[in-house]
Amino acid sequence: MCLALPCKVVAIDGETATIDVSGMKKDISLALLDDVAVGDYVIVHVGYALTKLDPDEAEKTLALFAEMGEQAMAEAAREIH
Amino acid sequence: MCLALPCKVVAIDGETATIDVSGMKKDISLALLDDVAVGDYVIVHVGYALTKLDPDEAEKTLALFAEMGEQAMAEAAREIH
Amino acid sequence: MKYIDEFRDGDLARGLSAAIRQAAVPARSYHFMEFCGGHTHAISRYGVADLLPDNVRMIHGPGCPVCVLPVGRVDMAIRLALDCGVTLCTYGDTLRVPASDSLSLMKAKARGGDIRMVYSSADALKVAQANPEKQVVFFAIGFETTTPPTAVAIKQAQALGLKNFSVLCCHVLTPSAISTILESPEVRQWGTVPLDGFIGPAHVSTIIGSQPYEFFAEEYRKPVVIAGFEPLDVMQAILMLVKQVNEGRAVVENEFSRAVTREGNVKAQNLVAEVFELRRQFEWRGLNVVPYSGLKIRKEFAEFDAEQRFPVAYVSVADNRACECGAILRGVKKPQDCKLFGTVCTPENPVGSCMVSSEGACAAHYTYGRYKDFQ
Amino acid sequence: MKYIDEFRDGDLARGLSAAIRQAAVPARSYHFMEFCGGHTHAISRYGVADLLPDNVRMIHGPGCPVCVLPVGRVDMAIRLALDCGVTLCTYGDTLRVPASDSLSLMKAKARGGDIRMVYSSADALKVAQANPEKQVVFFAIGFETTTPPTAVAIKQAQALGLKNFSVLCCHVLTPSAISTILESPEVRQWGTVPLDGFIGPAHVSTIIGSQPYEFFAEEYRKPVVIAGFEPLDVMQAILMLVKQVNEGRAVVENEFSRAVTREGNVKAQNLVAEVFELRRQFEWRGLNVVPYSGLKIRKEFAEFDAEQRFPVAYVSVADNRACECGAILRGVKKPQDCKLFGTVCTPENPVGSCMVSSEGACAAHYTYGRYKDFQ
Amino acid sequence: MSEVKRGYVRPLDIRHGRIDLSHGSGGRAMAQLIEELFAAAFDNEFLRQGNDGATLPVPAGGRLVMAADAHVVSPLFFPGGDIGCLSVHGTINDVAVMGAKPLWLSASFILEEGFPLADLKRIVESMASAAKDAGVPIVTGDTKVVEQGKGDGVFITTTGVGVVPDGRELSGDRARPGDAILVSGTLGDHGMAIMAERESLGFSAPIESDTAALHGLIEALLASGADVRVLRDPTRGGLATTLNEIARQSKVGMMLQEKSLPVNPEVAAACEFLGLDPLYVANEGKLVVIVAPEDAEQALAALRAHPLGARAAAVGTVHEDPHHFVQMTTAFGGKRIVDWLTGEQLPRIC
Amino acid sequence: MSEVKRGYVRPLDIRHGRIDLSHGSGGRAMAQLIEELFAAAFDNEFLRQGNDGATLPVPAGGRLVMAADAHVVSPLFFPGGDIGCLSVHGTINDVAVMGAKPLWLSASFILEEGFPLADLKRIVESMASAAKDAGVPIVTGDTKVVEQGKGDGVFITTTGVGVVPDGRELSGDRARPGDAILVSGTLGDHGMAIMAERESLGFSAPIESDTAALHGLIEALLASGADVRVLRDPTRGGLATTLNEIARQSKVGMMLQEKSLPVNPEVAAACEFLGLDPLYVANEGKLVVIVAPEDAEQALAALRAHPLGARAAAVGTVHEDPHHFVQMTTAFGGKRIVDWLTGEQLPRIC
Ligand code: SF4
Ligand code: SF4
Ligand SMILES: [Mg+2]
Ligand SMILES: [Mg+2]
Ligand SMILES: [Mg+2]
Ligand SMILES: [Mg+2]
Ligand SMILES: [Mg+2]
Ligand SMILES: [Mg+2]
Ligand SMILES: [Mg+2]
Ligand SMILES: [Mg+2]
Ligand SMILES: [Mg+2]
Ligand SMILES: [Mg+2]
Repeated sequence: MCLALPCKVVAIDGETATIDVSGMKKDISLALLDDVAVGDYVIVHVGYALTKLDPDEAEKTLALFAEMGEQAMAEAAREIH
Repeated sequence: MCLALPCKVVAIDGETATIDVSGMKKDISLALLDDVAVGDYVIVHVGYALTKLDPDEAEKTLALFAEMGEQAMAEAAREIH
Repeated sequence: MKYIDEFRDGDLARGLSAAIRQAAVPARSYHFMEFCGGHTHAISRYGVADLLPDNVRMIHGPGCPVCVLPVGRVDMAIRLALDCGVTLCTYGDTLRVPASDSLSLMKAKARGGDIRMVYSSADALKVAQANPEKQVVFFAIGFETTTPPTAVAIKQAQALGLKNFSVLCCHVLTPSAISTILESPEVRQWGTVPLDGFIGPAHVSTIIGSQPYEFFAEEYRKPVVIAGFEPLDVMQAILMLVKQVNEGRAVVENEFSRAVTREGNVKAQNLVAEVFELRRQFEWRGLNVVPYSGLKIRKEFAEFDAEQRFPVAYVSVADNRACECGAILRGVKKPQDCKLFGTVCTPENPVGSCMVSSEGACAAHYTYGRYKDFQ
Repeated sequence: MKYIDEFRDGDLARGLSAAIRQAAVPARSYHFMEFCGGHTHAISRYGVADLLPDNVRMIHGPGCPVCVLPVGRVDMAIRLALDCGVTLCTYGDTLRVPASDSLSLMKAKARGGDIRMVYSSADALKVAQANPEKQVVFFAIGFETTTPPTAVAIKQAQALGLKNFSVLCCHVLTPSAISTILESPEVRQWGTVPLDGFIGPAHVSTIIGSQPYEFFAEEYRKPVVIAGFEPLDVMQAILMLVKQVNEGRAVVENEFSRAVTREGNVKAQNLVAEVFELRRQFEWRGLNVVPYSGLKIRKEFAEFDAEQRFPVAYVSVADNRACECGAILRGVKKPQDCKLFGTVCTPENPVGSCMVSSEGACAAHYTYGRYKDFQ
Repeated sequence: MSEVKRGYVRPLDIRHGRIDLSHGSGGRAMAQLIEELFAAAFDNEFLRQGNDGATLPVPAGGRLVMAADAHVVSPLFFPGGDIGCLSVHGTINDVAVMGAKPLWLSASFILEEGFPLADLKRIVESMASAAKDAGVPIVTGDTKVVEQGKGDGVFITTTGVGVVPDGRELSGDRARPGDAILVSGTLGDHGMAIMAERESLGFSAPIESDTAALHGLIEALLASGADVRVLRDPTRGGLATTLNEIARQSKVGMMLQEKSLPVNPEVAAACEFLGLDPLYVANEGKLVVIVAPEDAEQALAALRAHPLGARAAAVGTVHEDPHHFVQMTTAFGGKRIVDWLTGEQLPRIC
Repeated sequence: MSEVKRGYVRPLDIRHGRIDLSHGSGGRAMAQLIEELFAAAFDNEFLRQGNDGATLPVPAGGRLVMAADAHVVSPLFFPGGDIGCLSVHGTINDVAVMGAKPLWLSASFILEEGFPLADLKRIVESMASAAKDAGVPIVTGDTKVVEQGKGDGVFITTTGVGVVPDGRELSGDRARPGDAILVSGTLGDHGMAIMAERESLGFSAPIESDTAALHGLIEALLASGADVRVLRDPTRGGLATTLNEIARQSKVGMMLQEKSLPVNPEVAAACEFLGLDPLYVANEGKLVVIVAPEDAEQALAALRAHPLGARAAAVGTVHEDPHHFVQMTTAFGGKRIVDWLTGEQLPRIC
C-alpha cells in the first residue's frame, strides 16, 4: 500500500519541487514538508513529498544488513566445516 | 427553391397527418392547413402541408399540355408535307 | 408518383417543345427570367434548355434563399455555435454556404461547433426539448414558403414555455427581390436588362397567392406566369410567356392552378404576420442591400429571437470583387463569363452566391451544363 | 535508482536469509502479520517467502485501502457519476473494485459515467478548475499516508473559492484496524489467531510516526517492527521480530529509520486534524464495521463534502458469504482454502476484498504464487 | 485443488456485459473476448493456428488481388443487414470486381468502451455467416478498444486477398468508346435504407439494403464469355461517382439513358422528398459492368440469370470525350452532365 | 475557356484545412484527398493502377502470411514516432514474426471530422517513409470520415501480406522444454514513451518509443542458421503476456531470470513511480525469440550483430509444466509467477 519512492530534489519553486529518478522528472508538491533543499531525497506519494530521507540512517541500515548477513554466512560456514 | 412534393394523406391524428408517396411514409404537420381529409393530396414542404392539390386543375393542366402538343405536332406535320 | 411523374413526361415535352418553336417569332428573341431556383433546377436537371429554340433564353434569377444568404448572416450563425456555445439547428442546405475566414457551417462543425442538420423547424424544437441544459438556436432561412413553419415553431415554443429555444431569422421576401432587379441602380450600370417576362414562383405562391405579382405585370409591363416546378410546367409557362409577348399582353397567368390560388394560404399569412414584421432592409448576396426585403421577429416574441438573446450583431462582408453574380442574377452575364468560374470557384469551394447551392446559376451550369462549353 | 536498488540486493538477501534461518528456533513456529499491502506486494513480487525457513510464516493483513473499501462506498461513487452526473476523479486503483449489480467504476465509465483517473488530489482540483460548469468529486481513499494530500486539496479549493469541487472521503486509520484484528469477537469465532508479531507500516509511519504502535506492543504483548517496503527491509524486520520473540521482548523497533521518526510528520498531522474528524464507525470490506476507524470532513469544510452536497447515503452491502476474506485477514485461513479462489473469484472478477488489488492476499497468491499449489 | 478450478475463467456475460478498456489491453480479458467471441464464431483452420498472422497456401498461377475497406456505418443494424455482413461483403466485392476469386479476409475491430457484448455478438455472428455463405474465411484479425466518446460502437476494417486467373484483365482504365454500360440492379437501396433508419429524417419506407457478396454474380458473368472491360461496385458516391472515376481512368466520356436506370419506387420517392438523386446514393450489392458492345446482350442475359442480377439493365454507352464527362439523356428528352458528387449527400429544402 | 481552367480544382489547403464529412462522402473532395495526400505520398506501381484493389504477382513457392492490426494510439505523435510509422511497423512485424518476407500493405484510415490536414499529412508522410525504408509498399487502402466525437483524430488499420520460404516453420506452438528464451532489447520503451506524453500523469522522461520494422533483424537471425522455434513481437500486454500466450499454445512452462531482463533505467524509474511492471508494458520494436538450446548463443550473437538487436539478451528457458505457468527467479533470489496482464495497466497509488 501507499506506493512511495525516494526521489532526488533537483529544483524548487515555491511549494513545487522537481524531482528526478534516473532521468524521470516530475513536479511534486512540498505542501506537507518544510525545509527541503535541492539535493535532498524525499519520499513521494501521489505527488506530495511525505518526508525527507535520512542518508545516514540509510547507510546504517544497509551496513546492518551486510553485517547480519556476513555474521550468518560466517556462522553457516562454521556449521558446514 | 422550396422543395415540396404532392403527397397523399393516408391518416390524420389531430394536427398530424401521415402521408404516403409510393410506399414512403412520413408524419407531417397540418398546422398551416384546415379541412384536410384522408385521401387528399397536399403539397408538403419541410414537414408542413402548404396547400391542397386540386385534382381537377391537375387534370385540366395535363389536358392542356397534351392539347398544345398535339396542335403543334399537327402543325409541324402540315409544314413538312 | 402521382401528380409528379405525369408532369415529367418526355412525350408531352416533345409536343410542348414543338409548340414553343412554332409560337416563337424567329425574327425576335425572348429573354425570360425564372425567379426561383426550383425552376432553374428543373431546367438543368431535365435538360429543358435542349428543348427550347435558340431565340428563347432563360435567365436564372436570385430565387434561392441559400444562395442569397449573405456572408455576414452565416458568420452570425457560426459565432453562435463557436463563441456562444449554442446548439445550432439548420436545414442541410446551409451547411456549405461560404462565410468569412474560409469557414462554413460544415467547417465550423469540424471545429467543434454543435451544429445539427434538421429536416423541419419542428425538429429543432424537439432538440430544444430534449436538451434543456443547452441553448438551441434554429437558423431559419427561406422565402415565404418556409417562413410559416418557423412561425409555427416559435408559437409552439411559446406555448411550451421553452426557455432554451430561439431563432436566428433570415427569412426573405420574393416580391422585394423582383422589384430590386427591375428597379435598382445597378441595372443601369450594367445596361438595360433584356427581360421579356417572368416565370413566377411555384411554392412561394401557394402561400402568398398570385395576387402580389399583379403589381409587376402592371407597373413594369412584364408578363408573369406562375408555374409548377416540374419540367412540363416550366415549358408550358414558357409557351404562355411567348404568347403574351407576341400578343403584347402583360398579365399574371397561373399555370400552377392545381396548387396556387389568387389569395394563397390566408391561415399561413396570418401566422406570419403575427410572429414577424418587416425589416427596413436586408442584405442579399449578389443583390446588396434590398429595402423591406426581410423579416424579423416581433417584439412580442423577443425571447425567441436569437439576435436579442445573444451578442451577435450583423456585420456586412463584401462579396469577392471578381464575382459576377450581380450581373448574372440580372441576366447581363453568364456563369462562363466569370473569370473564377470552374477555377477558383467550384461547387466544392464556392466563391459567390450563384455557386452555393445546386440551384444557383453557376452551380447549375457547372454541375449539369458545362459540357456545352466544350461543344 | 538510489535508495531503492540497494535495498533489493540479492547477495544481501542471501545473507539475511541465512541469518533468519539461524535465528529461528527450529522447535517453534513464527507467525507474523505484515499489516500493509506494500509488504505483501514486496514479499510476492520478490519471492521473499522462498528465502524464509518453513517455520516462519507471513500472514497478509488488511493493509490495502483499496481492498478494504466496502461495496457500499464504491456504490456511492458510482451513483455520483451515473445518477448525479458529476465528474468523478479517482486514483487508478479503485477502478476495478467490485460494487453492487456487477458494476465497478470501470464498468460505470463504460456505461457513460464521466470517471477520470488522476495521479494526485491536486489533479482532481485542476479538473474542477478547468470545468467550471461541471461538479467534480474526488473519490478519496487511502490510509494516513494519502490523507494529508486530500486535506491540502480541500484547503486549496477553499482558498480558490471553488464551488464545483467536493470530496467523497473514504480515508481510514490503520491503528483501529490493527486493534480490530486483535480484539474483535470474530477472532474468537475462528479460534485464536496465532500472531507472534507485526511488521508495521512503512509510509503510514512517515506521517504518524512510530509512537502509535507502542500501545499495541504494550497492551497485547506483541513485538512490532516498522519496516520499509523494499524486500531487504522486510527480511531485516522478520529477523528483528524473530529475535524479539526469542528474547521474549515486545517493543516497537524501527527498521525504516531512514524515513520514519517517533513523532512522524507533525505538519501533515495538523493539516489532517484541521480538515477531518473521526467517524464513529466505518465499514471495512472483510472486517465489517470498525469503530472510530474512518475520517469524515469537518463541518467547517462541509461545502467540500460530497456526502453533504449530493443525495448519496451509505448503504451497507453484505460481502459474498462464501468469501473467506475475514478469516484470511486474521491469518486463520489461506486463499487456497476458499472455495471461490481461482474459480469464481479471480483478479478479473474479484469477489472479495483480498482479490481486489494486487496487494490483497488472494490476488497476490493468484498472481505471483499459485504455482506452489501444484508442486 | 480440483481440475475444474485450475485456470477456470468465468465465461463472458454476453447478456449484460459491455466492452471496457480491459478488453483492449492485451491481457487475459482480451484473450477471453477473442477466444469466446471472435474465434468461436469465425472458426477455421487458419485462425486456429493461433498466431499473430495466418499462414496460407500460395495459389497456383494467376495474380493476387488485395483490397481493404473500413466500415463505419450508423446505425449499426439496418433493414437488410448490419455492419458485420456489410464489412464482409464490402471487401469481397472490391476483390471480386478485379475479376478475382476472393480467398481470405482479415478483420480488425475498433470497439468503443461501453458497447454491449450482445450487440457485438450479433455483429460477429452476422460476419461469420456472411463469410461462410461467401466461402471466404476470416483468417486473422485484431481488436482495439477506445474510450467512450472516441469511437462509435464498432468500426470494422476488412482486407481481402484473392486470385485472378491468368489471362483475365479487368481494370478501370479499360473502358473503350462504344462499350456498353450495365448495372446489375436497382440503385440507391443501401444508402436510402440507412437514411430511413436515421431518426432525424423521420420517414419510413419498406427499403432494404442490398448488401451482398458479388463474386458469384461476377463468376457467372465472366463465365458467359463476354468481353468485360471494367467491373466496379458503386458504393459511396453512387453510380454517378463510380462512372466518373472510370471515365477519368479510361479517358473516355459516357452517355447514360435516364429511362433505363432501375430505381425502386420507394427509393425514388424518398429521394424526391429529401432532394437527393438516386445516382449518388450508395449501393452495397450492385455491379457496374463495362462490356464490349457486341457482348452487351450476352452479359446482360448472364447477369439476369443470376438471382443478384435479376433487374440488371443496360444504362448507357461509352464514347470519346477529351473532357471525360459523364452525361445523361434525360427521360424528359434533354441532356445534362452527371457530375461527381459534390460535398456530401445532404437532404435539402431548396 | 483556357486549358488551365477546365477541371481545375483548388489544391487542398494543407496548412489551414481540416477534415470534414465531405472528405468521406465518396465524392470529389474525397478523390482529391486521396490523390493529393495519400496517393502522392505512398506512390507505387500498384497504387497507380487506381482500382478498388491492387493486382499483385503471386510469389514463387512458399506460403503466404496475412496479418492485420488496428492502430488507435493517443497521443498520435510521441517521442520516437507517430501513429503513421507505428501502423506500418506493427503489421510488418506481425508478418515478419511468422518468418515471412513482408511484401505489401493495405492501409485504411478512419478520420475524425475536424482533424487538421497538416497533422494528417505528417502522419501519412511518416507512413510513407516507414514503408519505403522497410521496402514494403502500401498498395491499396480506404478512407472514411466519422463525425466529431465519434473518433479520435485518426485510426489506421493496416493489413500485411508476406511470403515464408518453403521449409521455414515458425509458430507459437513450437516451443519445447529446454529451449532458450531471448529478447532483442530493452523492455517497455514504447508504452512508457506514450505514458510520458499523457498530460494526466504529469511526468517527463527521455524515453523514446522503440517502434521499428523487425523483418531485417529477423532475416539476420534466421540467416544465422539457428533453429528458431517461435518469434513474436511483445506489443500490448508486454513480454509477460506474450510469453503466457506462447506457453499456452505450446503447452509448456517457462522460467525467466529477472536479472537478465534488459530495461532502460528511465523506464524502470517511471514504472516504479506509477506502480507498473516493465514486463507488462508494450514494445513496438522488440522480438521474443524461442530457440533450440544448442543454438541460443548463435542466435544471440546474430541478434546483437544487428543494430536493432544490440541489447539482445537470453532471459529464460522453457520447461515442462502441465499448468503452462510462466515463472521468474527474481533478482532477489525468490520465485514467482509472471501472469497474464489483468485488466489494464493502470497507474496505482497502492
Ligand atoms: S462562378 Fe463563382 S465567382 Fe463567378 S459569378 Fe459564379 S458564383 Fe460568382
Ligand atoms: S478468493 Fe476471493 S472470495 Fe475467496 S477469500 Fe479470497 S477474495 Fe474472498
Ligand atoms: Mg476498398
Ligand atoms: Mg468496398
Ligand atoms: Mg469498391
Ligand atoms: Mg494485433
Ligand atoms: Mg459515441
Ligand atoms: Mg495482428
Ligand atoms: Mg502488430
Ligand atoms: Mg504481434
Ligand atoms: Mg473503399
Ligand atoms: Mg474526440
